[in-house]
Amino acid sequence: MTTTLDTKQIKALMGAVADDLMAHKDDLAALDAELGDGDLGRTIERGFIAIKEALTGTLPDDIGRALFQLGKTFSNAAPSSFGALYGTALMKSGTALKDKLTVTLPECADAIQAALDALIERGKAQVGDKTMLDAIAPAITAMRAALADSGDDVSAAVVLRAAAVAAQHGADETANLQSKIGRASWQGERSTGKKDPGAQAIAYMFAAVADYLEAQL
Amino acid sequence: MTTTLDTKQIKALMGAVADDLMAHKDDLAALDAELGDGDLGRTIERGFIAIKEALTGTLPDDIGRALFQLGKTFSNAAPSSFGALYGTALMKSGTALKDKLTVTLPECADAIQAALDALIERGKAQVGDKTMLDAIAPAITAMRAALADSGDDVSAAVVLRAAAVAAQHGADETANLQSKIGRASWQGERSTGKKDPGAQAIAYMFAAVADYLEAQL
Amino acid sequence: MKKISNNPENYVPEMLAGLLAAHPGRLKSVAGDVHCIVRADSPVEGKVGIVAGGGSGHLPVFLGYVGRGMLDGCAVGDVFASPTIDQMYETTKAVDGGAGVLHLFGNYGGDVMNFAAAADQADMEDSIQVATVLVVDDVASAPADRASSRRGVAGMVYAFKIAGALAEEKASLAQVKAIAEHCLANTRSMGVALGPCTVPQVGKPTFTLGDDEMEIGMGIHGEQGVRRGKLQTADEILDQLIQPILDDIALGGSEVSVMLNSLGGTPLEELYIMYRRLLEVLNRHNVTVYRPYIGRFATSMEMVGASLTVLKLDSELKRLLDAPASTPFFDQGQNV
Amino acid sequence: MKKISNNPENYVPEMLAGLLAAHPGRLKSVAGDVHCIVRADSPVEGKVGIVAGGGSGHLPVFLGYVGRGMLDGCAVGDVFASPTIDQMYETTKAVDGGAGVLHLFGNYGGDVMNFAAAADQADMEDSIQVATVLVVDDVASAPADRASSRRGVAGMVYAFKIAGALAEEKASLAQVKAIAEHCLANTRSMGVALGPCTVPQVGKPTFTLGDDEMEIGMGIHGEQGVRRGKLQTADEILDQLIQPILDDIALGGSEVSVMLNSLGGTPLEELYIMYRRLLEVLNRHNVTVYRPYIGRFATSMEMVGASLTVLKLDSELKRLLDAPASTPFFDQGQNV
Ligand SMILES: Nc1ncnc2c1ncn2[C@@H]1O[C@H](COP(=O)(O)OP(=O)(O)O)[C@@H](O)[C@H]1O
Ligand SMILES: Nc1ncnc2c1ncn2[C@@H]1O[C@H](COP(=O)(O)OP(=O)(O)O)[C@@H](O)[C@H]1O
Ligand SMILES: [Mg+2]
Ligand SMILES: [Mg+2]
Ligand SMILES: [Mg+2]
Ligand SMILES: [Mg+2]
Repeated sequence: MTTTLDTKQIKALMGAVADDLMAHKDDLAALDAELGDGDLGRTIERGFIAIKEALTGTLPDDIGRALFQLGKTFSNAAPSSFGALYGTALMKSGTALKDKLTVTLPECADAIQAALDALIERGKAQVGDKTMLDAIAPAITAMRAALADSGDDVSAAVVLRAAAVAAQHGADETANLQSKIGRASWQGERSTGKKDPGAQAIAYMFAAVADYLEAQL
Repeated sequence: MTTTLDTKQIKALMGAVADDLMAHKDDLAALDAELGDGDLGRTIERGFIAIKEALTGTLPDDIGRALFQLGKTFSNAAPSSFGALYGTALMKSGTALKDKLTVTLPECADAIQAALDALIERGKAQVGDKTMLDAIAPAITAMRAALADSGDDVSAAVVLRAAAVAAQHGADETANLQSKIGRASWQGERSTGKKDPGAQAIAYMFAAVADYLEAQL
Repeated sequence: MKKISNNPENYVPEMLAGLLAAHPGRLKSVAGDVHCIVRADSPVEGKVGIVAGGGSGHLPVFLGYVGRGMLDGCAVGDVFASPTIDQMYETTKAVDGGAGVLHLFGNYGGDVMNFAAAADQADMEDSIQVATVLVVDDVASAPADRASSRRGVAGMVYAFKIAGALAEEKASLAQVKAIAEHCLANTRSMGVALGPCTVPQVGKPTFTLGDDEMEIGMGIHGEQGVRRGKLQTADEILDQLIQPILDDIALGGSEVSVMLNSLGGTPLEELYIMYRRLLEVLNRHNVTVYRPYIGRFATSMEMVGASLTVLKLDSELKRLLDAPASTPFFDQGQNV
Repeated sequence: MKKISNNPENYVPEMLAGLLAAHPGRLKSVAGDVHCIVRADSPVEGKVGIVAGGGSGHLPVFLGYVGRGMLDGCAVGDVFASPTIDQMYETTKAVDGGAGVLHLFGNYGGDVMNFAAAADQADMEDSIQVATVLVVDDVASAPADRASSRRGVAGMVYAFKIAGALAEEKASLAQVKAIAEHCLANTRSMGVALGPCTVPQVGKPTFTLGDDEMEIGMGIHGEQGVRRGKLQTADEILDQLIQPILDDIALGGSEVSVMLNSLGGTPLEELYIMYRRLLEVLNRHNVTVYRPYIGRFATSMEMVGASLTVLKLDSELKRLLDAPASTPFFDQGQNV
């Protein structure tokens, strides 16, 4: 049986991500203070408060439109770099999943890939530039690898745990990179040695999803 | 024999006053900080440095013109309330003593009276308004009393000591007055209890003159 | 606060040298002294010259208002200190276009007495007719029954503007003096300080305030205010600024210009927060606002805090307020 | 530093309400949102609309330059934070007079990406042609070989002035975009901070500096500079501001406009002390100054420090710089 997630589950996952990220807002703010301007905590807070509010209201029934609307909500509530990009990511995943009431794990991976492509287009950064991309790209690779290894009926929890581990590894690795983009890039060589806050935020998100799915088993 | 002072003695007296007041500049600044803006120390320093410089240069031979020039010098070097008034006082004393190469003690008292009248005209304050006037007025009264008691041949030291004692008494009494004029007046009733810095400066001057004359005996 | 300065003793002369170099077409110094600054086209034949003067550290006050439609000259002292008699005299002489000179400045002892001596000298030596008007707009500095002993603060900018506009029309010295007095009779100010400033030659703050304190009614050199209190909200602060003014001059139903002025350190953003509240309060009193001035018009170096000035208008004051003016720090076309 | 504020969360909306109330004849808000501010006469038929946007706390930047001859609109964010896509979109729509809209703003990630999304939306939903020019004038933020990644600071005021003047002449969107790019290709800035500022919602200083320290090249939100050093004299500081600019753009023998800008807390007096030195240095390089701007043009709340911007002029830039402009915070007649 092919594993799928439905709209309700996706909304529950988004709620779990929101709760988890808000719990991490202070340490993300601290990372951003090192490398940027320290406002990532506020971005996280504002954005996810808005998401939580939207989740309690009336959202479209299909996964795609629901994600699209959550993305718009996040960007407008938290109009920073991260907010704009994370909003874009949700909107593009949504576009990829338009009209769907359930989604398979390969479709999930494709939607995240679509989001990554959109981020590269909008943000003009490449993987390796020390940004959130450096957590997203390895997560997708890990998801695909898990799916290839175990077939379509692998549990979502397993696939997402693989993604989470890869994302965290990617986030940790950003400490070795020199920033090429955004505020951190103005620090030039001094950016080396510090972990990218956006990448860490992404890693937290994948971990929150994996945690949630494992708890459901 | 009538006691007189000549131009050279007047200059020496001015030098003694300058030295003494500069030694007191910090405590005068502190008094002014309580009641005004705290710049009286700087006024004293700038004004008397300029006076000392002028004393080493070429001054007119007659007492009147010499004092007039010292007054202008003081006002331009220290353009504050005190600087303007003290300069005026010297200039008016000078006008009263124009062309004189020696001056008697009654003439001295008259010259100081002329200065006091000019200060009242220029500064629009009255005796009792908690200003330097409250040290000058009793000093004149005391000089005249000393002269009336002892006749023309009384020593300058005795007369000026009487003036100094009266000036200090007048300065001390200003603590009981409420300020009616200048910066201190903005404090209204809160000015009561604090001694007027300008009056204290005047008291130091008379004391410096008396000290100097006594040391010459 | 940290200063960008070379030798503190040169703070003012270097500032003036820079200012003269920046505005050569508009300003010049006279008598070989950078402390004596006049309009580049001085003296203007047949026009009353208006001369202000006082300590440095208040930019744009005073010298920033030297220009067409405002001041003709300014004698500049050290930070928070009076200029000298000589400087005032030379400045006066340089702007006399034959119609006499108005000395228009704040009520500070040193300035008052030095300007008086300079006026005497100009009369005596050059037969220049000099009139004097003192700015006494700060309601905090004395009660109404001793209003003439009040100190001068930001309200002087209105006096410069109004008197300057009339002088530009070649009015007589008596007329210019009268309009300055009329303007000031309708001008009231009140300020609040949240933090001190540092005089470069002194190097330490002029006064201290606790982290949660403010001083209501403080003077622009740090002279004591009406009272010290707990730091309040913007609305509460504004209420404390406008109320003493409303108590001092009958404004009900009138039209006023207002000046919300940062003492230096307070950002403009916060003036607008206060302005919002000011309109509410004035509306309640049926007072309408014409031509608000919101910005830094009279500062105390980097002092944190603000002042409010109200000018009660009539048709003549309004006409003169509207007149164009152009100085290095104040440019006003015809439009509101 | 102490703030005059009510609830910190309302700092920006209350500021904007006050600003709109203060300048009703000049500004209006659109889409029922005080964060979307445009010229009162928007849209101007047949004129390219110029829209800036960015965080609050930099007055007069950005919204203070909305007015004739400069910006048509501005989307305003929270203190040091980007406005939203919606706000940018609504502002863009409100100023489109049929000739397209130029987005002209500083290179900050949030602003860049939100403006891109807003431009997409304006194109998609309203067929408004939008062009974008990023201000990247701060030489401290990246070496010359990565100049396009530099951040935008006070130099944006020159871009607003120049592009705004050409747009006022009803030039095409392509022409207005080209002149903005040409202006910025000839604009360089460099700043120094002596002290931090406080974001109202945060309540504590954005960074710390020792009593005897300064940060060369610091950004306007407190982003790290080129290096931290001992506090220096005014002349030494000026030298550190001008040298990187001289190293980055060939100025020898040219005519330039300069902007000496206080970051907020530094008094104007100190800018003039620096200006004196600036002229000495430029003279040595045979560079002449035309139309210096000295004051507060782009601030960081009450941050102590200053920035220097140089615009290398040619005849077209000079003509456009001279053109009149009139906004609530910037009034320029024809005269220098
Ligand atoms: N152009 C970009 N492409 C991808 N990610 C980016 C880009 N710019 C910034 N980021 C990510 O956003 C994070 C910073 O977000 P945020 O604090 O909102 O930025 P800012 O305060 O500069 O607007 C960075 O750590 C990085 O991961
Ligand atoms: N109008 C006046 N008449 C007489 N004395 C005055 C007058 N104004 C001030 N003073 C004297 O000057 C002293 C203050 O001098 P100063 O510190 O120079 O004043 P400021 O700093 O206000 O210019 C006062 O203590 C008082 O004695
Ligand atoms: Mg940010
Ligand atoms: Mg950030
Ligand atoms: Mg004084
Ligand atoms: Mg004093």
